[in-house]
Order: sequence, then C-alpha cells, then structure tokens
Amino acid sequence: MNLIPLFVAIPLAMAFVMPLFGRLSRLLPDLLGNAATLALAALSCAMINLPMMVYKVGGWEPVNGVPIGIYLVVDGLAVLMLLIINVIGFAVSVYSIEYMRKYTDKARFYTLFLLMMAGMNGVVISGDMFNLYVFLEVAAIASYALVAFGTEAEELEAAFKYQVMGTAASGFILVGIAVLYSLTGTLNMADAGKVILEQGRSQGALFAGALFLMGFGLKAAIMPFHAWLPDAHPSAPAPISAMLSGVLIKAIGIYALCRIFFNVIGLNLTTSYILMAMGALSMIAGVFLAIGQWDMKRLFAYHSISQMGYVVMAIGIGTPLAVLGGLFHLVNHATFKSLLFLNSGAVVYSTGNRDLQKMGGLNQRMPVTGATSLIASMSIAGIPPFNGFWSKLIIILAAVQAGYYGLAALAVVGSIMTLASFLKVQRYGFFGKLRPVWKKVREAPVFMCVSMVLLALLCVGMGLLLLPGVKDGLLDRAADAVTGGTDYSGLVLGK
Amino acid sequence: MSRIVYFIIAYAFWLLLTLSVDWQHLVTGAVVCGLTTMIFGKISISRARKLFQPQRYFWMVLYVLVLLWECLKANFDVAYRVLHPAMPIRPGIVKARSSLKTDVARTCLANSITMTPGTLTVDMNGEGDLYIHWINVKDDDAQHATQMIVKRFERILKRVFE
Amino acid sequence: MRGMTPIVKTVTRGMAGMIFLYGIYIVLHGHLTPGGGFAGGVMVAAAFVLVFLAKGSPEAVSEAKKERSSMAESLGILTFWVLAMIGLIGGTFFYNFLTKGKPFRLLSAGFIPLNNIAIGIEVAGALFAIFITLAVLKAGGKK
Amino acid sequence: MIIVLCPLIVLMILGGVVALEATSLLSSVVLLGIVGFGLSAAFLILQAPDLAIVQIVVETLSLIIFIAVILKTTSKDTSTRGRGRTPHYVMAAAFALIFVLAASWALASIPPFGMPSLRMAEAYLSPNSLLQPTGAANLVAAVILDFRGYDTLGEATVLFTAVMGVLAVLRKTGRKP
Repeated sequence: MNLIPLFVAIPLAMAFVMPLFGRLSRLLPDLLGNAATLALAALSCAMINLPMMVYKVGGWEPVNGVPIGIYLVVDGLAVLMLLIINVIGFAVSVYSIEYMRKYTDKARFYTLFLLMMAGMNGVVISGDMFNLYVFLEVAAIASYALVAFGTEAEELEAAFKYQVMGTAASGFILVGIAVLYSLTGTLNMADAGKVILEQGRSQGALFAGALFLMGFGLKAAIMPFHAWLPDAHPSAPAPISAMLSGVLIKAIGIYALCRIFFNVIGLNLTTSYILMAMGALSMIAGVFLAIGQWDMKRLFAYHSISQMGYVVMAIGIGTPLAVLGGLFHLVNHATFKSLLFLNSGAVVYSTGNRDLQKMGGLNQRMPVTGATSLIASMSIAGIPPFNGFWSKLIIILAAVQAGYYGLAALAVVGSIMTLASFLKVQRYGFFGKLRPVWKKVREAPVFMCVSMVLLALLCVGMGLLLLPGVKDGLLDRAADAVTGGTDYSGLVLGK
Repeated sequence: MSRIVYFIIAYAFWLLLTLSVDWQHLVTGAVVCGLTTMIFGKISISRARKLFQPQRYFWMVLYVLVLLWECLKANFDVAYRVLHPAMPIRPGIVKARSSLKTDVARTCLANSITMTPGTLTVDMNGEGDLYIHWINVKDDDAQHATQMIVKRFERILKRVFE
Repeated sequence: MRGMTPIVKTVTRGMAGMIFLYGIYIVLHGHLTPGGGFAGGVMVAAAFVLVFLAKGSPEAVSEAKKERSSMAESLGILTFWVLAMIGLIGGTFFYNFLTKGKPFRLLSAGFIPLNNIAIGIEVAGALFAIFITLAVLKAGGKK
Repeated sequence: MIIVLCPLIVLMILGGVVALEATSLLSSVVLLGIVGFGLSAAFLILQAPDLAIVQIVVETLSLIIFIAVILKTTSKDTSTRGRGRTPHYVMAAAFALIFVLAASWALASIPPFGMPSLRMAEAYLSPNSLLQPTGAANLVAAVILDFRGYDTLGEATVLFTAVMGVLAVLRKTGRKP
C-alpha cells in the first residue's frame, strides 16, 4: 500500500474530527493535534531514501499517454519539503500545547493548524497544477485566519492586509494556470512540461511564467512583493509566526516557484536574471530594514525576507552547487527561523513584552530560551559550527564559481549585517543587566522548552547533512530534482 | 393531519421535479419528503382541514379570473398614464385596512395588489394595515383607498381562505 | 433582530420547505443533471436562512445552533473523506469502489451520488454556520 | 457568443469599479450583485450550467446576508477617501494597461476557445461506449467527483477552512484574561 495520500488524509481527518469532539475534553485537542503531527513527522522520515514515486489518485491510468486523473508525485525535492513541513510542524504543535493556553478556543486553533499542514503537504506532493492551487488556497486561507487568531484590532488589520495580498497572489496564480492549461491542454505538470518542450516556449508560456512569478513571489514575500510580511508574521501567535516564516512561505512560495519554473516551464536566462535580481534585492534590503527594528518579532520577520533572498538568488544562479546551497539554506532557515519565533513566543509568554528596548538580561531568568536563541542567532548569522554557515558558504562559493562576484560580495555583506542585527538582539534581549521589572520572570513551560531544544539540536546537527553519505540521500536528490529541469516529465510519465 | 397534507404536497412537488416513475425515484422521494415534512411541516400548514373543502377551489379559480381581469384593466390604465403627454400621475403611499383575518389571505391580498400594475404593497403590519404605493392617488383617506384597492379582491379571498 | 412583514413570513412558511426539497433534488441528481453538492447545499442553507430571517426573533440565534451547524459541516466533509479512504483501503485513494449501475438511473455512477450528498451536507452546514455566526455577533455584540 | 460576452464583462467591470466608489454600502452590495449575476450569466453563455447554478444561488444567499447585515448595522462607508488617491488610480491604470497589452500579446499563441487542445476530453468520453467510464450521465459530476475527486476534497476543505476561519476570527474573546 502506497502511503503518499496519508500526508493529506491524516491532518484533514483530524481537522474534520476536531469540531465534532474537540469540546468533550480539554486535553483532546492537544492530543489529536499532536498525534496527527507526530504521525506526519514519522511518515515523512519514512520517505527518505525511497525512489521517486508517482501515485495516480482514483486509480485512473493514463489514456493514450495522457494522464486523466490527478497525479501525486514525491521526488527528492518533495521529500525535502515534506521533512521540513512535518518536522517543524511537529515541533510547533508541541510548543502550542502550552503557548495556546493564553488564547481561547484551542480546538479551533488546532483545526486551522492542521488544515494549514494539510494544505502545505498537498501542495508539495501534488503533481497537478490545479490541485497545487487548491491546496495552496487551503494553506493560505488557514493562515489568514491564524494570523487573526488573537482577534485584536491590529491583528485583524494585519490579517486583512495579508489576505488582500494573498488573494491577489492567488488570482495571478490561477490566471497563470488557466493560460498554461489552454496552452497545453493538460493540468498535469509533467505532461504540461512535455507539451511545452514539444511546442517550444511560446509567448503564452512566458506570460504564464510572469504571472507565476508575481503570484508565487507575493506568497514568498520576495521584494518587491514583500509589503505584507512584516505585518502579518509578527501579528500571529508565536507558533504560527514560526510556521509562516519557517515553512509556509517556502512551501507555497519557493517550492511552487521551483517546481513551475524548473520542471514545467523550464528556466531561461531572463528568468534566472530576474530571480537573481529579486533575490539579491530582498537579501540586502530585508536586512537593512531589519536592523533598525526594535520589535523582536518584526525584526525576525524582516530577516525572513532577507534569508529568502539568499534562497531565491541561489536558485536563480541555477548551477547544481548553487541550487544545493539554496535548498540547504531553505532547510536551515526553516529550523533557525522557527526556533527564533518560538523563542520570541517564550519571551512574550513569560514577560508579555517583545520590545527589545525594554528587555535585558533575560538569560538569568530564562536559561533555555536564552541558550536556544543564541544558537539560532549564530545559525542565522552564519557562525561556523552551525548550519547557517554551511549553506551560506555554499551559496557564496557557488556565486563565485558561476562568476557572479558581485552577488557573492552582496551575500557576504548581507551576512555581516545579519550578524550585527542578531548581536543587537542578544545584547539587548538576553545579555546585559537584568531589569528589576523582570526579577520574577519564570522560564517557559516544559513543552515549549522541549520543542525549542529539539529545534536547537537540529540547528547544531544540520551541518551533518553535508557529510558525503547523508548528502546523497537527501540534499543531492532534491537538488537533482530541481536541476534536472524538464526531465521531470519523463520521470513522472515514464519514458 | 397537517403533516400528512404537507407530505402529500411535497411528494407531488418531487414527482413534478423528477418527472419519472422509476421506483428508485419514488422511494428516494418518499424518504426526502419525509425529511422535509419533519423539518418544515410544523411551520408550514396550520389549518389543513380547509384544503378538503371543494368550494374553496371553485372560488380560487374565480379569484384567478378576477385577478387577471383587474390586472388587464390596470395595465391599460397605467399605459394610458405613461403615454399621455401630461403624465397624469400622482404617486404616493396610502394606508388601507383589510378585514381579512388569516395571514395567508392577507399575504395573498398583498401580493395581488403588488401584481396589479399601478399599485404596490410596501408594508403590512400585524393588524391588517396595508401601506400601498399607488401611481395615481385618487383619495388620501384610508377608507376610500380601501374601497378602491382592497375590496375588489377581498370579498372573494374571504371565501377562498376563511 | 426584528422580523420581517407578515407577507414575507407567510410566503416563507410556504416556500422554505419547497426550496429545501429542491435543494435536495439538486444534490441527489447531481450525477444526472447539472448541479450537485455545491449548488444543492447552498439551496438547503438558503431555505434555513430564509426561515431564520423571516422569523427574526432573538431567541432563534444561539451559540448552540452555531455549534450544531458547524458539526453538521464537519460530519459532511468527514463522510467525503471516509468515502475517499475506503478507496485507499481497497487500492487507491478516491477509488470508485461501488458498482457503476445502469446510466441515467438514480442509483448509478458508483460513489458519485454519495460524494454529492456529503458535499451537500458540508456546504449547507458551512453557509448556515457563517450566517449564524454573523447573526450571533450582531445579537451578542463583540466586546 | 463573444458579442454577448464582451458587453457583459464590461458591465461587470463597471459594476465592480462603481461598487468600490459608492458611498452607500447598500448600493455597493447591489452593484456587487451585478458582478455576481453577470458572472453566472457568463457561465451560462459559456455553456457551463453547473457553475451558473452554483453562482446564482451563492450570489443570492450572499446578497441576502450582506443586506441583512447592512440593514442591522450601517450603510455608511466610513473608510478614508479623497486622500491622495490619484496616484493609486494612475498606478492601477498603468498596471492594467501593461497587463492587457502583455496578455493580448501573449494570448495570441493560445488556441481559440473550445478548440481541441483539451486532450483529456477524449479520455473522459471514452469512444467505445455512450458514457464515460464512471457511469455518470453528467460529465461535469464525473470529472469533479471521480476523475478529479481529490481536487473536490480540496475545494470542500477550502470551504471548511473558510468557515473555521470565520468562526475563529469572530470569537467574542480572543485571549484569556
């Protein structure tokens, strides 16, 4: 029995059951939600090292070589994304057990959370453009509601802004799919890629590409489409900020962008220049905007733009090494950025404050939060033993190797600025003298600490993914899936 | 009693929708109409006994004829007013009083008035006061307005519904 | 909420049931004629909304009603999920596991009518839940 | 077909634009109704009765809900207006112009509507029997519930998510005291 549909079926089932039974007991939402995410994490770990799998939903075999049903495809890139989504999702759901006590209606929180997970998993395993869109909408709509979960005025406003931008993005994506569909006569991505390859890249495909770039660019908050992110991500409850910054913008932004551009339309030089330019712009502008922030979560949110800039730039460069670096940075960013947001959540949980100017010396009262945030900060700033260093190093090396010395220099500058801004976070937030206001502050509850420690361990250990044996199984295969480009069609449809 | 009547009406509607005598449709129809009766039967029909009095159907037919005749007359009247170069209209809202007792009869009256060109029921309260928009208000007095607009339908409606 | 005029109430009393019936007809005949779970479900919800709007009494709006319609929605979509999962147990996700039957009869096309019913329940519950939520919000006042 | 469709779409766009500008929310809602019902008419013209039915009922229901809400609350549009809006219009118009030009340039390469580039249709209507392999008389139902049933699960989930979102956002209290 092939288990691919379970990635969507498990979280959906729990989400559907939650409104029915979620009120019976206070523990039940926590139990159901964490059981689902645990199962998903286990399932995604089981996907490592399996060969590429194609699953035909409904058992509809292709007729005359034309796929008529929906295909689910799990290749190297999808496995990588599944791992990110489900492992981070598990950590975050463990964290939510304690954190979401501050809010009412936990059952509905877990429902929306699981729907978001199901949506992201659905996007990643889908081999069909429209199916990708449908699940993208599931994830996006759940995230709009989750941003506004606190129902305070500014949260509602941020969610509204987010929703307007997100809906515009979805509109672009849908029009792009419509153009591609009428161009190729199929919704299956592999089949569409094949048809485009046969027809040659026409104006229609370019137009669709531009639409996708706008749509997924908005979803991934690449500059100049970033305006919603610094409002939306900090307004959400901390676990959701972690999910949004850590996973969502990658799953429904970067991943979809990669899939469409590399595997379906095929990357040309213009597109890769555009991607590089947008990536470099996000990388530098994001970090410059971040360094002036005093609101902790807002600062992290700007860094998400900046770090996504690295990924997009690396993918735009398009050499195997660069793609590898980009994807590795994607994974790393998922770990350290969600950890940072969880840290900020722990600080907010204990002190009710997220203004860096009012903090100070929290290390004395909150050792676990302080230590994990130090690890995450060093990771994101690219300090050697931690994972962020390796991926940035690969990206810079790849840029130099491909001859883009300017981009490499910009990446170094961005990295230094990142270091500066995180030194600021550490200096004002966790080191220094403890203020008398915070004398009675207590460390975050145990489940929150557990998930933060888990992510911190990942941050430290993730560098091991580059070891020769491990590298082939995960990163190389993901990078192959991307750089393989339109070979995807042949692999999915069978030669 | 009223439930059974409602069920029969619903079943007739179902047969009209499906237009088939396949046993699958018939059985499904019974189940579905039973469900509808369970949910909506309570609020829908209150005095089922009246449905079994044949003279009411005779008056109903007569009423339809009268309504058509009034509509025809009113059509010409409105057409005349619109086409006349001076446009002899005097629009306004008048209050009229209906002596009908049941809600169904009143609703039927109000809808008939609305259907007749030139007059339009704007509102109706629980006591049977109708507020009617009239293209050519001939008399501001409620009594006279009642006489002119309402009475022509009311007599027959009373026999149909009460 | 103030109710509407007796005209609306009376017409609603007569029509709501028929609209409900028509909605169910659309759901059940989704595999034979245009329509299906989405369209029919909205009609069913519309029938309830109509009754509710016409009645307009404050006691008709309650948190319990909201919960119940939300639960109906969950049940509907859960049924859909179960239908899909039965296929997975037998072979593939969303495998049409029932016999196809004779075309143009009511009981044909495998699990398509069942899917339609599940979607119909889901859509009806969903729209009614949204409606009730807005009404509760207005009646109860937010903050 | 195109002769009817073009004025309809222009009307819908006008309705949408005027709805944005109307000062009374009630007229905005009615104008939105033009967009919605125009859309269902467009579906009918494009020979998609299923979609048209759904669109009509959804539009009716949402109009009812909108109007009920407005009658109970306010019909005044209190959002800020008249403050530095001209640049927005210029930007929007410029974007629309670029979009239309690009689209008309790009879409020239696309086969005209209804031409047999839709290769899957052949498979859905299998040639050796009157009906397609699902046994459903309505092809649309067969596609959305059997061939692409997984998509429909996703769509139903979108609705479910939206309702859960509405219920979550419209809670009376968001945080515990």
